[in-house]
Amino acid sequence: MKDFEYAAVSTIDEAVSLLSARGPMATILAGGTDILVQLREGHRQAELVVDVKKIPELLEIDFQPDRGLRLGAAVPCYRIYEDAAVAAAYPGLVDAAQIIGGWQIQSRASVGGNLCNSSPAADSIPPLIAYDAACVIAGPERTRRVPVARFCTAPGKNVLRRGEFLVGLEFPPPQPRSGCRYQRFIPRNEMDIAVVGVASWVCLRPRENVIEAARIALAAVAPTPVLATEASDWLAGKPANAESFTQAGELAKRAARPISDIRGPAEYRTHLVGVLTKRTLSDAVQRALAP
Amino acid sequence: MATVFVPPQLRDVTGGADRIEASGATVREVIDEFEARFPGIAARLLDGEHLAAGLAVSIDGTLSNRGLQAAIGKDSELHFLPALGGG
Amino acid sequence: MATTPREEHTNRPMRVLGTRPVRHDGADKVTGRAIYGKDVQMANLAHGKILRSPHAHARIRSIDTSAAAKLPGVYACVTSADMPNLVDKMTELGEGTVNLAHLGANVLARGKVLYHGQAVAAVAAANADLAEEALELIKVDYEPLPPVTGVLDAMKDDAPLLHDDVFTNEMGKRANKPSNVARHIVFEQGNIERGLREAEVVIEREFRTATVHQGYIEPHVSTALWNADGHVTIWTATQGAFTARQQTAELLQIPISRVTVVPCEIGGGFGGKISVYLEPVAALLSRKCGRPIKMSMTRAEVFEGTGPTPGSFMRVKLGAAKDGKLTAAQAWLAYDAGAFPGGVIGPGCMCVFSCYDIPNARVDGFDVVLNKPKTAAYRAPGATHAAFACETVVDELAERLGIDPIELRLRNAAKEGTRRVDGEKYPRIGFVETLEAAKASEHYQSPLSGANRGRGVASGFWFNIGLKSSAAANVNPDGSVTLVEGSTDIGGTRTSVAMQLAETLGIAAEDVLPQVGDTDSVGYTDVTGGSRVTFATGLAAYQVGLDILAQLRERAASIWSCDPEKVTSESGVFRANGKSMTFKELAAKLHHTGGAVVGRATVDPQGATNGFGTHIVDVEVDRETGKVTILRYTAVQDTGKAVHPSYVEGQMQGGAVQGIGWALNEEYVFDAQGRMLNPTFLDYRMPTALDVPMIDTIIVEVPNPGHPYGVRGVGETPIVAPPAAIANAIYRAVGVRMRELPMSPPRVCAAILAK
Amino acid sequence: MNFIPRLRERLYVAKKLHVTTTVNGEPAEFLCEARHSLMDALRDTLGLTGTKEGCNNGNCGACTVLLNGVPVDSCLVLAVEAEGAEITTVEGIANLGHLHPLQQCFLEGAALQCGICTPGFLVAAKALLDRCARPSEQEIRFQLSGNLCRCTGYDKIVRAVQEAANRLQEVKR
Repeated sequence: MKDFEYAAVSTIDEAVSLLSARGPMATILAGGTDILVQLREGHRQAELVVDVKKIPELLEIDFQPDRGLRLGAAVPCYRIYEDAAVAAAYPGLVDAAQIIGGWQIQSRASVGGNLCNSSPAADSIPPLIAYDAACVIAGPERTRRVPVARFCTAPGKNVLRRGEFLVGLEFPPPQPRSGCRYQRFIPRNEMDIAVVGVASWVCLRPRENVIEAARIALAAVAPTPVLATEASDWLAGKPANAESFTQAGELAKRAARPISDIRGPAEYRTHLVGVLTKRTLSDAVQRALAP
Repeated sequence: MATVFVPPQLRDVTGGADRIEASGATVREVIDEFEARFPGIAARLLDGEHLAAGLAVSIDGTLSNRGLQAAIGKDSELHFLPALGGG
Repeated sequence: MATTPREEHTNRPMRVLGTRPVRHDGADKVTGRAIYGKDVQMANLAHGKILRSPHAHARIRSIDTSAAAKLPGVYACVTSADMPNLVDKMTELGEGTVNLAHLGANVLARGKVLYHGQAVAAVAAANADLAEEALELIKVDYEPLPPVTGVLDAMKDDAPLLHDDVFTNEMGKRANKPSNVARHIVFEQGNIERGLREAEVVIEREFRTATVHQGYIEPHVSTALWNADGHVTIWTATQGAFTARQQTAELLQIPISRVTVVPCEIGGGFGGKISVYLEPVAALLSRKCGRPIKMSMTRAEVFEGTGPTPGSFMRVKLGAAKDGKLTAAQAWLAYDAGAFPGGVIGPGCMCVFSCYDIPNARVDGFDVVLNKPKTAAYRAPGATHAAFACETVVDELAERLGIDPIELRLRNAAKEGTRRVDGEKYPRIGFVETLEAAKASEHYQSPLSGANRGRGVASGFWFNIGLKSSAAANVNPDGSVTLVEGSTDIGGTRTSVAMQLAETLGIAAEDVLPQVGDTDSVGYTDVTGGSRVTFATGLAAYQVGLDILAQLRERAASIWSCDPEKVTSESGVFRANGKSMTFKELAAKLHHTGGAVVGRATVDPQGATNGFGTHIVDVEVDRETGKVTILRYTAVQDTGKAVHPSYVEGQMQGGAVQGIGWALNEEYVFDAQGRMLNPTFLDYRMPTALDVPMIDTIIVEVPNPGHPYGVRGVGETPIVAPPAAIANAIYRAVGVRMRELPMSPPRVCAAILAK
Repeated sequence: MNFIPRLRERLYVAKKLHVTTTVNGEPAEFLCEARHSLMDALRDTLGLTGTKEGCNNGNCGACTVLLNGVPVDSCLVLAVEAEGAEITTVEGIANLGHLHPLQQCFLEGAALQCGICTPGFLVAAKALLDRCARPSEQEIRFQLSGNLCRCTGYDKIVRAVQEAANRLQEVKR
């Protein structure tokens, strides 16, 4: 690995000014589980590594039932699932946080880092999209907010500009009779990259077994994680039953534009979108109905 | 007499015979004895002073580690087999 | 030293064998104190790194290391030009004859590169980071050539040719033009045409298996010091210190007396740490710069630059009469050898039908070179492929004939006196016993319910190789015995060897203090492999014990002033004329009766036998995704006398899980240019703890008549049956026959959808 | 003969960073380059070679250590990040020469063969038992899935962790 400079900053402003000054040759270090591998294997070059884990805002978990969740970008995965209130309110997020790598990885890796790595196969991005979470981005000019669904632009690429970095994620407050589920398909049972990942969020009508609104997000089937808009919209007003879930799965497949690679052939991935959409919708409805 | 099993691919030299009796007391002696009867067979089994690469000799069901020096009993069975390694 | 079966040993109750003492090296290994290859440190140490080929097949026009050599902190650069040119030199390496030119080119390429990741040059520098930087400064001018990575593709007449000095060898008959087919093997028994005519049912199927890796967790690592006196010492991770010494000495053309190999603790091998890779290179670098050089591979280098096991194409045809008796068997096996000839097709051919008594059979086998890393042994090398093919067809026969699959195997099982297709006759073996134990097992007897679930059975066979082992031991005044043996300890063999000495001497396992010697401190000992250590080095320990007992009886006789012939020794007590002394009491008197007692032995046993196992597996298949979950697993094996049952179980469990990995997910994925796309533990998917259930074991102990305690080798057989057992279970779960490994989710899913 | 290489070496020396940390309860200091991992520093600088390298990219768990009580792959932590942290390695699991029940159970239960993955398993299993006194078989398998073992098939490792959990409970009672 080529040597680099290391700076541990303690304020957002410090980070912004370093990043502005060094541009593309500076990189953020949160959990480091992606970035260190990429630097070591030469997939990424950096002259300066900016450790943001000493910035208080980046390590914050602030959940209020009426205002939602504010999740610092560097909060490691294990703190999410060990937080009982957050785990109860956002189980779809926990689904992802507890399967990103093994335990050792979850001790370091953050959802924010997973998002900024912008892999099409990132496990945490589909639930973020399904929950309609927004990115809080600090930069030289102002702090801006971008919906997660619009954050990634291509494999490994996102909307962050020179000097900008992700401070945190904002989740809307949980709605009554709503539920979310993330599942991925991998050949092993752990320690794998998603062949396909699907997060389904549903909100049911009061006292009716009918879907009021749904958001289905897919990973590993396009250059970025995507919202399956057609399937999501179609579900509104449909009964929450197996037939609807299967049909939604068929529609979700249309949002998939997968490639064939070492993790799976394209047609298999499309097939899995249908399977996982059906399964996650069913689980999400169960969660919506759970007391 | 010991019995030597002739591998199918060597039977072109032995006139089709698949088992041949031999009186040699070592593998070396047996091969010399065969060479007299079936000229050319030694060249097929040997690389200079060794058994050919990848070849081993089995006597009475056990692969011998002693190559051409291996002793052969009166009623022994002798096979020429691929050499084995192990994991 | 011939060994005859000794009834008095096999029949008397054993006090040490069969117990489960804590291994002697245990405390070091759970506290982090054990020194593995990478833990070696010494003054003035420099670090070496290897430049590897970016092409799967190319001619090397030139290598220019001058810019690298000029980088401050770089001490030395080497290429194959620094090694002796060993044209067509063959050498005997204990496990067989090796072409030194090929071995040398696999260590540092000469003239051509034949696989992506092949070593081309090396540098030594002040630290590993700097060595890596220096590699970037080496200029290699390649002329790329078309690669071939499929075994059938490589056999075609118009395939790119790897070597102009490899000609198809058919039992000593050499073809007249070069070929990628290095060898064609034929075995024949009875009359195959007649056998097929007699069959009621004939089934013929084709099978494919992917290249897989041994997957040991410790990457290769070696440290070499070429001293000012010309002596080379190498600290290394190897399965055989003596073979590492010999390979290094032959490749560098120096006398073995100038090379000492110190085997470090070794983090797994499974056959992959027998061939040398780093040792000669580290030695050359050290010679050039006068410092000790440490070299270690990255995980990607391990995958790309060391020997995996072959990929294969196989065709198997079986014929059986109505009662299930096999009448004919035919196999056509093509295994790749990787870039250089000498793969594992031989044992593959010998193993394909080795479980059964078949009157008419023919096997054709092909050793094929192609542009992949040179293959190495991997646990029962060649047998797992063949068993996957044969045992799947056996299962299909059982189904077609309406016979229970274990029953069908029992009707055809090889026994003492059965001739294998290669002509060899079995001694006393325990295959039938494993089948009977499997059939009677609670697992097999209990019903399996639930949708998409199925139970599969398969059997597996592997040889035990004997080979040579040495050991020596000192009796200490406190009654303990220090044992030095030559087998590097991959999985607890210090203890299984020490236990045999303890049993022989009649003392506790804990009173034997075993250590593995380096090549200067113990007699010649072959590799740790071929399921041989507990058998052969154990036999050496037994002989050491006999030697010590004989000497101790003389000492006792001198104390009691009687004839040594009159002294008996049993269970650690010496007796004569009504007097007795324990081993400990006698040991305390050694200094006053003539000094130390040192026992020694070297063995070259002929009594190695064969290992048979039968595995039962229950799976559940997710019909929608094709993913297979292992619900329950039982491994049954004839282990001979189980010396340390916990470690015998451990071998069976570990082998079964490696087999599960091979069956379900492990594979090298190559692109069209012959580059491996998945050289990481992330994408080369070995089983995690979450992917397997507990592995139940049933140990069947049919004593080996060729060992005084009835010991057989255990380690390799357990990997042979799993892929076939799982394929058979998948069929019974969802009705699809999988004939290609791995049976990964996309493949199983496609098969289900195609049905 | 050595003069010129030495000179070159001195020219090459990279800028080093000073790190103050706590390892196995003892204060420790070391110098490192920014690119060096915690695994490098523990093994090469502090001589704690019990922490093993299997893959150097976070996929095998052989280098697991506790960083402020949570298990991490030390190959994916920069050495400089250890500043002010508390680190536990396999060398710190035994107490004053007495093996931890996990170590004892690994030995008695033959839960290791080659032993290269053992330090990582012990550290991860200790973190598990520190949090969860009675993990189920499934929980053990899940939490240890970041640690690869190629020898044992995991059976005896899982059983050893279960047995250690039992013994730790008995001690508490």
